[in-house]
This record gives sequence, C-alpha cells and structure tokens, in this order.
Amino acid sequence: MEATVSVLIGLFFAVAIYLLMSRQLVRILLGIAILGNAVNLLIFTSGRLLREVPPIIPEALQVPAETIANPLPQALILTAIVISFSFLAFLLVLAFRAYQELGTDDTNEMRVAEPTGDVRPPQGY
Amino acid sequence: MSLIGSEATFIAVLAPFAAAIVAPTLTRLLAHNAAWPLALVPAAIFLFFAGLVPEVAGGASFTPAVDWAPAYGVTFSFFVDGLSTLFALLISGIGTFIILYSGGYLKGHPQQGRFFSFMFLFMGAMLGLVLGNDLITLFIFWELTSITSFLLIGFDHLRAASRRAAIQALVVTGGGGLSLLAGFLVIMAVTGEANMSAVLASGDTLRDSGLYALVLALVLGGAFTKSAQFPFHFWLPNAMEAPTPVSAFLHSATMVKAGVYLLMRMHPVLGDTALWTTILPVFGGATLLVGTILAVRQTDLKLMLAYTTVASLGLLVMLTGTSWEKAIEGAALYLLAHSLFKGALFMVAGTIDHEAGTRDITRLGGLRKAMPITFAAACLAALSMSGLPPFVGFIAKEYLYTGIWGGAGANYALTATAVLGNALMLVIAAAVALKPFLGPKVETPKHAHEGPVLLYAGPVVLSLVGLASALLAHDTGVLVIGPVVSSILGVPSAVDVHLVPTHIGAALYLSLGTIALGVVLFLRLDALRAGTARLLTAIGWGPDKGFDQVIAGIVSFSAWVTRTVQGGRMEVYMTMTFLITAAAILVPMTVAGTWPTGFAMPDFRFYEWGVLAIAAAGLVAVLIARTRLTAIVSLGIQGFAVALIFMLFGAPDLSFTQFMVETLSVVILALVMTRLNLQPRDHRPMAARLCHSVIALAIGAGFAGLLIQITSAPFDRRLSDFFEAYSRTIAHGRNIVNVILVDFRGFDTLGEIAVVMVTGLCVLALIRVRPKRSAEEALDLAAGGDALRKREEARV
Amino acid sequence: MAAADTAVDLSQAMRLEPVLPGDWLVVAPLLLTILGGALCLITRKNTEAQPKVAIIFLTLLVLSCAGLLARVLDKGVVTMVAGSWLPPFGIAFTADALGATLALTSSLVALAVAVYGASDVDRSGRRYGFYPFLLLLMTGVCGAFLTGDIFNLYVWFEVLLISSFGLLVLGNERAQLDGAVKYAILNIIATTLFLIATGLLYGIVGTLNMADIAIKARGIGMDGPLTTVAVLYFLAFAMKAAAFPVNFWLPASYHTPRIVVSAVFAGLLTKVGVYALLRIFVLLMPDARAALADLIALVAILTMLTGVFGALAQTDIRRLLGYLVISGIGSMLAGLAIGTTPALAGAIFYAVHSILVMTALYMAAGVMRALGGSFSLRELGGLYGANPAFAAVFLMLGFAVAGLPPFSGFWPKVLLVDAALVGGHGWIAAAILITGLLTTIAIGRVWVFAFWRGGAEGTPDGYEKALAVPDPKITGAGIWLPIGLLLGLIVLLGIQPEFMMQVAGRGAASLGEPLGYLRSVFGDAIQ
Amino acid sequence: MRTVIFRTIAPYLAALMVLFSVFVLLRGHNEPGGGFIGGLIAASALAIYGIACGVAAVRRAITLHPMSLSAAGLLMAALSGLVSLFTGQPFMTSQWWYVRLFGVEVPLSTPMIFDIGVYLVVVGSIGSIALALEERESD
Repeated sequence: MEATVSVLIGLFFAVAIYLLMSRQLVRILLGIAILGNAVNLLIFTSGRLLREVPPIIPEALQVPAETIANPLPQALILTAIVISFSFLAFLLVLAFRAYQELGTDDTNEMRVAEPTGDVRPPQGY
Repeated sequence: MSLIGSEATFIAVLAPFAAAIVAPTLTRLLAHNAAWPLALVPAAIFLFFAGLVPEVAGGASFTPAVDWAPAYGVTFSFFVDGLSTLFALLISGIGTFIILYSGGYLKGHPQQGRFFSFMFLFMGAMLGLVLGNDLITLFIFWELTSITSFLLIGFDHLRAASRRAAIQALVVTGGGGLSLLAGFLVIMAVTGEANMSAVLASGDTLRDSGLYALVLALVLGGAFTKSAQFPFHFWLPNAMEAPTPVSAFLHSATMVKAGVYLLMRMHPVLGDTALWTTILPVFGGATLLVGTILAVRQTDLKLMLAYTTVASLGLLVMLTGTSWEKAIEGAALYLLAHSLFKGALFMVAGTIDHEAGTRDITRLGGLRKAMPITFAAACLAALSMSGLPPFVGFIAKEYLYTGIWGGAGANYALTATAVLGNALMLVIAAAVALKPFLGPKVETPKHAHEGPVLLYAGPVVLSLVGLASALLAHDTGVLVIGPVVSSILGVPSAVDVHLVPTHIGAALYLSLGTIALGVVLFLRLDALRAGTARLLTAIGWGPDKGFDQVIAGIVSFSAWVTRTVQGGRMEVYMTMTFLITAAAILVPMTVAGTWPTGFAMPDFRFYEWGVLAIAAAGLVAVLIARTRLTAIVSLGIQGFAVALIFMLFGAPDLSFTQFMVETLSVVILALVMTRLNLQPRDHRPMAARLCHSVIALAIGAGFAGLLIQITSAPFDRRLSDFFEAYSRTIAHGRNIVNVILVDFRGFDTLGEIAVVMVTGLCVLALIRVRPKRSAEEALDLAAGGDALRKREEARV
Repeated sequence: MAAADTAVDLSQAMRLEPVLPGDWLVVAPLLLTILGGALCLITRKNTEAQPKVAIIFLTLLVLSCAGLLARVLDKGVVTMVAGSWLPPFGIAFTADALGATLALTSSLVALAVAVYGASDVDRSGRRYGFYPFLLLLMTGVCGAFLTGDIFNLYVWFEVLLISSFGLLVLGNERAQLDGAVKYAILNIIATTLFLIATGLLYGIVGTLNMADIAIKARGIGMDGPLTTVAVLYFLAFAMKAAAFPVNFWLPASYHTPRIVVSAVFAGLLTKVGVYALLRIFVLLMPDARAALADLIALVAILTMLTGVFGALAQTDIRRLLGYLVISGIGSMLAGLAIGTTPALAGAIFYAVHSILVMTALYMAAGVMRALGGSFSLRELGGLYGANPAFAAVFLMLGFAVAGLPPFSGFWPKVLLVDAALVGGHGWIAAAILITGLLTTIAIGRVWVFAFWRGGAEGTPDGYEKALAVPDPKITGAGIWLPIGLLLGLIVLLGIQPEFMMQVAGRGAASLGEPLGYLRSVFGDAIQ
Repeated sequence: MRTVIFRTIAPYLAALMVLFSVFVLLRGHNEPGGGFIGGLIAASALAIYGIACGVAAVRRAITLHPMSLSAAGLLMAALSGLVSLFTGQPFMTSQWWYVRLFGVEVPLSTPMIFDIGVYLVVVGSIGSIALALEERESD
C-alpha cells in the first residue's frame, strides 16, 4: 500500500521540481504549491498508512479499542500545511509585487539585485 | 606582578601601549614638544633592561608569566635572556631617539599625535615580539608589528604610492605571519610545549621529527617575509613611503630584524642541519647581492639605505645560516652595529630631506657648512657601516670574515659574496655620508640649515654609541655579545671581543680587500649606477611588479569565479540546487544499496485507484496548462485529490484542513494571478526541458524509492501508542490529533501560529508600503509598464 | 467526561517533580520574544513607542539568555518538557552550553540592531513591522538554539524564515523584491528538504526527540536509508548556512534590504544553519559525520575560498560583506569536518565571533554610506579624514574578520588551524590560513579605497575631497552605542578569550560526549 | 460578483460561517475540528463578506484591525502556557477547571484557551491577507 502511494509521491515531487526549474514565477509558484503537498504526503506515508480508522477515541472508551491511523504524522502535517500555506500566500503576493515593480515575471529578466556584468571590481590602490 | 625584577617586564612591554593612548592628548597640549615627555617612556624601558644586563650576562634568564587563556594553555609570558635583552635595548634605546626625532620631523603636522600613537603601538608590539615566550603571545605581537607598520607606512595616506606600499607590506608580512602561525602550531604539536624557553630546551626533538622540513619551511616563510629576504625583499624599499622616523625605526633598526631574531632564537632547535645550512646561506647571500646591487642603482638617499638594509639582513641570515660559532659571533656584532649606524643614517637622510627639501643625491651637495653636526654624525655612522676602525662595524666585519673563512672549512662562495656585498655597502655609505655634504654647494628646494636638537640628537648619539661600543670592545663582548651568542648557540659561550685584531690573518686581508674594492667602486659610482640601471632595464621585471600582477590577478580571478558561480540567473540557481539534491539522494542510495528490490501489487479498491488517478491527472494537467485558469483549476484538482487521500487513510482533520487550504489557495491565486501572465508554452528550449525532466524524475524516483525502503521496515509506534493511551485519560480529549496539536506538541503549534501571524504582517508590508522612487527608476518602470501593456494587447 | 476518576499512573506519562523557577529560563527567550512581538504588533501604529517596547523586551531577552548560560555553566544541561509530558513524547527544550551561548550572542546582536534601528528605520518601516519582525526572528533563532525536538526545530526555522522575509521586503524597493524572490524560493526549498528529511527520519526511528534520536541512531549505525537522510540534512542545512555550492540566495539578497536588516541577517541567519549542522551531525548522528567528513571538508574549503573570492570581486561593500559571511561559514564547517572537541570548540567560538563581527561590519557599512554617500568602492573615499574615530572602528572590525590579533577572530582561527594540524588535515589548515590572507587583502582594499584614498575613484593623488556634512542622525548615540557594544565585545573576546574558550569547550564537549545531554532529558537512568 | 442577491445574502452567510467556525473550534478537542479549521472558515467568511460588501464594511464590522486580532491570539496562546508557572509545573502544562454554568458542568482548560488563540491568529492573519488583496482589486 505504502509503495504505490510512494510512487505517486515520487510523481508529485517530479512535477513540482520540474515546475520549480522554470523561469516563470507563476510556474515556480505552482511548483511550490505541489511541493508542499508532496512533502505532506511523504510525512503521512512515512508514518505508515492505515485505512479509514481516524484517530478519534469513541465516546464510550478511554483508549481506542482497535488499531487506529497514526495520529502523530497527522498533527505534524497539520502544522506543515498551515506553514506551507502561509508561505505560499506570501510568495504569491511577493510575486505579484515583484511583477508590479520589476515589470516582468521571468526570473532571468529580474536583474536588479544582481545586474548583468556587474562583477568589475576596482583595481589599483 | 611586582614593580621590580623580571616581573616588571610586563610593565615595560605594556608601557608603550599606555603611551600610545595618552600621546594624542599630550600632543594637543604640547604640540611637537610632547616628544620630550613621551621619550621618557622608552628611555625608562631602556634603563630597566640595562639594569638586567649584568644578570643576563651572568647567564641568567627569566620567564615571567601570567595565565591568559588556560583553557587553551596560553600564557602571557616573556623570556628574558641575552638575545631578547639586546633586542629590547635596541628597540627602547633607538626608540627613545626616534620619538624625539619624530617630534622634530613632524613638527606642525596636524596628525602628529596619531603618529606618536602608532609609533608607540609599534614599539610595544616589537618589545612583545622579542620578549614573547609563549608562542601564541609571540605570534600575536608578531602580527601586531605587521598591523602597526601597515598604518605607519600608509601614514601619508593621500598618496597612492603610500597606500600601495602599505598594502604590500601587510600582505607580504601578514602572509608570512600565517605561515609562522602554522609553524608554531606544528612545533607545539611536535614538542608538546607552548613556551619558547621550553621548546629551546627540547634538544633534538624537532630536528629528529619527521615534520622538521615542514616546520622549517613554515618558520622560514615567516622570517624571510618579515626580514625582506629575496624574493620577498621588495616590500621594504617601498615602505620608504613612510615618514622617515618610521623608516629609521621599523625598516632598519627593529621590525625587519624580527625575522633575523626568530632565526637566531630558534637556531638551537632548528639550526645546524643540512637543510638549514643550505637554505639560509643561499637566500641570505642572494639577498645580500641583490640588495647591494639595487642600492647602487638608486639616487634617493632613503632608497639607497633601504636596499642596503635588505643587503644587511641578507648578510645576517647568511651568517646565522652557517651555524658556525665564529660566524654567529660576527652576526651578533653586525646586528648591533647595523642597528646603530642604519638608524643614524636614516635619521640623517631624513634631516637632509627635511631641511633641504630633497633627498635625491644628484641634487644635493656642499651641505657640510650648513649642517655641520649632521655631517659629523653621518660620517661616524658611515664609517661604521663601511667597516672601518675604530667602529663596531669594523669589529663585526673582522669576526664575520673570521667566521666564514675560518669556520668549518673555508667557503669561497660565501666569502666572495660577503666581500662583494660589503664593498658595495661601503660605496653606499660613502655616497650617503659624503655626496650631500662635500663638493660645491648645490641649490636645493629649501634653504638648508642645521635642524633642531630633536633632529640631530638621534644620529649623534647612535653614531657615538657605535664608536663607544668599539672602543669598549671588551665590555661590549662580555655584557652584550657573549650572552647573545650563548642564546643563539644554545650553549653558554664567552666571546672575547677586541678592537685591534689579535693576529694578522685572513680576516684582516679580506677586510682590507673589501675596503680597497669599495674605494675603487666608489670612484666609479656613476658608471656602476648606469650599468646596473641598464641591467635592470634589460631584465624588466621584478617581484615588485610581480606583486601588482599577483594582486590584480587574484582580483580578476575572483571576479571570474564569482561571475561563474553567482551569475544572477535564478534558473541556474534552481537547476544547480536540484542537481545537487538529486545527487544527495541517489549517490548515498546507490552506495548503500538501498534501492527497493521488489514491488508488490497492492490490494487497492477501485475508488482508491480512482483518487490516485485524479491526483496524477491533476499533476499532469498543471504541467501542461496553457492558461491561468486551467493551471489554477488543475492545481485545485490535485490538491483536492490529496485531501481525498487523507480522508481515505483515516485523517479527517487533515482532509478537512486540506480542503480549506486548497480552496483559499485557489482563491488567493485567482486574486493575485489575474495580473500575472502564464505563458502559453513552456518557454524552455528542448535541451533544458530534457535536462530538467531528468533531474526532476531522478529526484522523484529517489524519494519514492527511499520511502518504499523506509516503509517496508517495521515501525516503532511508541510515540503514537503513548498519545493514544493518554489522550483521553490525562489530556481529556478524544480527538487525538487535536490533543497533540494543543497539548502534547503544543509548542509546535505556538511556533506555527507565530508563522501565520508574521505572514499576515509580511503581506501587509508588501502591499501597503510604497517605495520612494527616484526619477530615473520611475522612468524605467514606466517604460517597462508600457512594454508590458503592449505585450498584453498583442496577446489579446 | 471527568477523566480524573479513571486510575491512571501519571508518573508514567508526565514529569511530576516541581519545576524550579530557574528552569523557566529555557523557555523564557521564546516567551519574551513572542509576547514582545505580539505587543509591538498590537501597538504598531504608535511608531514612537515601538522601539522602546522592543528594546525593553530584547534587554530582558539578553538578561534571560545570560541567566540561562550561567545556569547551564553552573548545573550542566537544563531541560524543560513542555506540558510536563515525559520525553520523548512531549517537546523538550534542552539548553546546553552551545545553545545557550549562541542564544546569548544572538540576543545581544538583536538588542544592538534594535537600538540601531531606532535611529535608522523610518516610520513606515516601523508601522509595517520592523520590530515585530525582529522580535519574532529572535523567537525563531532562540527556539532553534534551545529546542530539543527535531520537528520543533523545523517550526522555529520557519518562524525565523518568515520573519526574515518580512524584514527583507520592508520598504519594497525594486532590488529588495528581486532579492526577496530568490531568497524566499531557495530558502523554502531548503526548509522543505529539512522537513522531508525529518519525515523520513521519523519513518525510520519513530521518534522526534533529539536525545532519543541520538540514542537510536547510535543503535542503528550508518546503515541503509539513514545515510541518505543524513545527506539530505546536510544539504538542507548547508543551504541554510549558505555553504558552497548552495549559497546562491545569500549574495542575491543580503545587499538589498536596509542596512540594519542586512546586519541582523549577516549575524544570525546562517549561523542557525551551522548550529543545526553541529547539533545533527555531532550529537544526533556522529556516524554520519564520520562518514561524510571528507565531503564536509571539501565543502568547507570551497566555501571559504569562493566566499573570499566573492568578497575580492565586489564593488559594493554590502555584497563584499555578504561574501565574507559565506567565507566564515566555511571556517565553521571546517570545525565540523575535523570533528574533534577542540575543532568543534573552535567552530563554536568562530560562530560567536562571526555573529558579532558581521553585524557590526554591516552597521559600519551603514555609517560609511552616511558619511561617504555610497556603498560603492568606486565612489567612496576620504572617510579616514572625515571621521578618524570611525575609521579606527572599521579597521578593528576588519582585522577581526580577517582573524588578526588581538581581536575575536584570532582565537577561533588558531583553535581551528591547530585542530586541523593535529588531526592531520593539512589542507583544511592551509585553506583557513590562505582565506585569512585573502580576507586581509579584501579588507585592506576597502580600507585603501574608502578610507585612505582622498575621494572617489579618479581623485588626484595627494588631494582630499571635502565630504558633505553627514546627516546628524548618524552621528547620534543611537548609532554609536550598538556599534560600540559589539566592538567592545569583539575586542574583549580578543584580549580575554578565556571565558569564551571555556564555554565553547563545554559546548563542544556536550555535543561530542552527550551523556550529560541525554541525562538531562531522560534522567540519570541513562547508561 | 456584487450582484444584489449576493450582497444581500453575504452578511447572513458570513455570520453563519462565523458561527459554524466557533462550533468547529469548540468541538475540536473531541471531534474533527479545532482552531485551524475554525479559523480558516471564519477567515473565508470575512473574505466572502469583503467581496460582497466591500472591504470597508468588513473592517467596520470587526472594529479591530485583523492583525491586532492575530497578535492578540498569539498573546493569548502564549499566556495560556504561562499559567502553569504558578502551579510549579513546566510550560504549557494543561490546567483544567470545571465551571458550573446554568447547571451544566463546562470544562475550561488552558488547551482550550490555546486553541482559541490559534483560531484568532488564523482569522486575523488570513483575513488580513484576504482583505488586503481585495482592497488592491478594488483600486
């Protein structure tokens, strides 16, 4: 079971990383979004998969009666989801502002911080 | 720390630093007359060390020490013996007159106070260097001399030549210092000792060690650069850009001798090996010849003296390198003589420059009437330099010839080198002492007259000491030279010094020959100068030029490296990062052989396959999306598919959150992306796409394989078992995930909400703050905006 | 509902012994910065009060970190388990000499930056969060240094990262946004790698507590997938630490924000990556360190050299300093590559030195700009004449960063070179020394161009251009106080290194011989 | 988007969503739900309200600046962990009080306060982002 999901996770990673290597900010952002999902699924699978038994203790019991899905990865992923969502929101706005100010969404044309041919150190004394 | 005895060494070494602090204030109050009270500091230090002379001459040595960094075994400690006492006496004694001289020389200079400060800092550093016992302490003072000399050489900082000379000195001596540091650390590792005195007592440990050659190379790296040995000699003449007091003090009498000091100091444990007696005489001899020949070429008084300083240092290294007792006696005597006459002559040169306005020897002449005292001092010093009796320079020459000629077998090459070098030094001495003063009066830029007492006190006293130490040769030998030689050889040895040669032998003939050769060459000085000039022009390249080329080369190379690794293109950064990531996953997996071997077909239900298929389809759709809308919708599809996967595998909370987050993401994406355009086609050329696909697939396959491998192993559910057991019983919550979030691992959540809060503020800061734009930028942006609009229109 | 009636042995789940008030010092840095940050945010429209609130909280932070360090030196490693849950189940905050020292140094730097910022940051900068960002950055930094849980470490990394985003874009200049895009995306990739590695590590060992991982990883040895996970950690933290060849984000962004932000970045951000490397590779997975030692050494040497080459190639001082930050990271990695206790002590000492000196140098660059009107070495000149006292300050900082005595950079360099030579790593020793020389050249060039030269490029020899009278703001105590504080520490560490050497030695020992660390977490029953 | 129907319904829809979010928040300890999800739902409510009736209306409705709300939430969460300082227990050790309200025993606890803090942070920040973006849309 884990193996098949692992292959899907591999696909998530491959797609995310292919998008990230693009020059266009939009594609990079899509890549970041997918990367976040890929990682969450990876953590989820890493804590082993179990079908349909949510980690909730029934009203009548003090401890769960049967084997339940591993709750810890779920908690970790919840934390990670919110964090990656925050970052995505920030990046989206950043990309938008960069586009406004720099007039491009092609990272190769974003050369304000590192202008082309700027490495000309002064010589002499 | 007591005020008397060897403990007071601490005070003696630290006193100049204190003087450095008060010097600017004092100078503000007293102007150039501050030199008088300030000179009391080195004078007192001189008297203190002079007081130690009788004991030291009796064979005593002191090692006062206090803990400094005991965690690393570093002590702040000094080693007072014959060798260090002589150096301390020279530094403080000559220093006294240099301080006075500085008072006169920089009279009225707006930064005279700062100058005094630098000089005192240097003096303290130099004292610490020659007295340092702990190797780290010694090294620190060694580097301090480099730093302070950097500041002093560049004192006249508005001139490019000064700045260049300062950098050059810092790089050459600083680089050598690093070599020395490594050498010291290896010595400490080999001998297990941190103190010079203990290292010196370690006998043959270093010589027998397999690391001897390394240690020697590293120590010589430090000594040769500091003492300006060929091919590192070039920085010293350039350092003449500094004001003359600096040249007189640092670059003749003291700092440049630090390297010689180190060689002499370490001779008992490093010397007298085949390597030592080969390398040192060769480099020393070469330096002697190069120095004198280059000196002849010069017409500037200071430069002539500077090159002979290089030559003298070469001579000292050569003598130390023979490891012959007599030669070392000669070296000790020459060391004393050189410090005295060279200090005096530099001050004379400075006085001439100061009073006449030039130090070009071809534009000087007939100053004897105008500057009689200076002339007299110059003559006395020059006679010592020429090696004529009755001066200490003469005695030194006698001993060194005896040493070389009569050491462990006559060495013709060394003797010839020494004779030629000394003859040329006589030429320079004569030129410096006679040319400006004798002959017809030449018009000089300033109307020359005798300088004030501050200026001539130094030359007069130093040259007289040169005379006196020769006349009192026996005492000099017992009190000064004997202890020094004992230190260098590492065994107590008494040196019987006398002015009049005890027998007519090779040394005397060589002396006479030197003088004769020197006189002949002096008479043909102009021809000689023209000849060397032609020779050097023919060669056309020297280490000095090489230095510029090296620095320029380093800078250009750096620029090339930086352009290559940091080209400014995000695409390259990302590709490199992921290439490395791929390697980081695949290489260890391959090496450790952890690729999964088998793959069992899982027993998925059809709807589970369906969800997986939707996720995959969503991913592919994002990849090939040509419009914003398709991309956003596809992104949503894969996101919801992930939520469904969470739901299928028992994570309702996650699923719920994923749905919400994905919805909000899509909404924000839609709000933001309406202005960002998605190019309909992947812009990448085929080759890049192929390369990127390979990298992406490699990483994907790597993570998949790794995950399969990890999940196929048994799992330790200890943590989750604990949470299940206590979620309700202690933490009163049935939703275990939520209990983990707010209780078991609440700290994570605290950090996480901090992230969320800051994100909100970040977005505000991004949207609300409008940059102040310069007119130029605004114009540029307006143009960019136009271009953008045109592109949009064209697409529509 | 009332579960208390079911008999549960609390001692099986919770640590029940009462907590000494002094133990709260472990979490105090976080609480102070979070509370301070939240208060600053609530009062953000009162731009006059903000600096005061922030400075008060940061002063408290410095005091609490100092108290923590004193306690650690006195009593050994201090642990507090959040929620009373027994480790490894809850989150343990564990302060050893390494974490406490770095937290103290960082908080001192943050305080200096807050004071500097009071004069330097405009109203809009304050209103849109300079102080909340700074305080929460410190939450992230202190949390990272003090936590004993690897997932929690990830969370603090993210707090630190998002706060740094805020600081980086504050002002929204074009270069800032450009730099921020590269900084943000590359750093997000780095933390994502960290998260991936942590997820996989959890899949292997089933635990997240660092002390627990340390025990388990020693049991497993460097076998199978754990090796890959270790390499992933190395990559992730090397990226955070800006080690070659994954340092692209640093030169692309550090010169773009306002100078006080660059100053805090240069001091703190990369060191957190170095700290994590030390923590993971010496305490948690020593076998991985041994297995990767040659790789780490290579990375260290290349980082030192490319860093200093980058510095030599720059015209803009801020970018030059950025490359010096990178070069310093190489020295710390060298300590990790050698791996002996003295080498690690050298790396820790170097980290403290680097935090202080890089921040101070960026602040000094701000003053250079104020005095000379530019950051460019082509346009600067005459600063020596304009302000000799400041010139002296800069020179001391420059010598410190080049590792010349008697300043703070000298001792760690000696420790590292010594450890390298003793350990038989001649190449590392040579690289450190050559880097020192090249750094000296780079600093010498700045000094020559900006200070000694009479004016901008092309100024005739011997001529000094009169500089415009600087903005009175930069001559105020608000600028000199923080620079003076940092310079004082730098000189003090150079002249009296004993305390720092002891502390660094303790820190290194607690990494290499983790018994004290483990006992602090799990009690005396361990081994 | 701003059709009359939407504008009429939106306030009610938003109010309903906020109510639902509080329900989700409070039941989170025992059933799926909790501060995050609740916060996200409430933030969506603000966003919808903002789209329908304009950002200014939302700002008036919540009186506080959303970022202040967020900061207050963080403050609350951090302070809830501090309670255990007074009982001699480590940071964030949960404290439970059972209060009788109208004859019903209501459990109050520090984890609950913490969760409410989480809720406020998420509402405030995500709401603030959404509102800020909507404002840009309208100008």
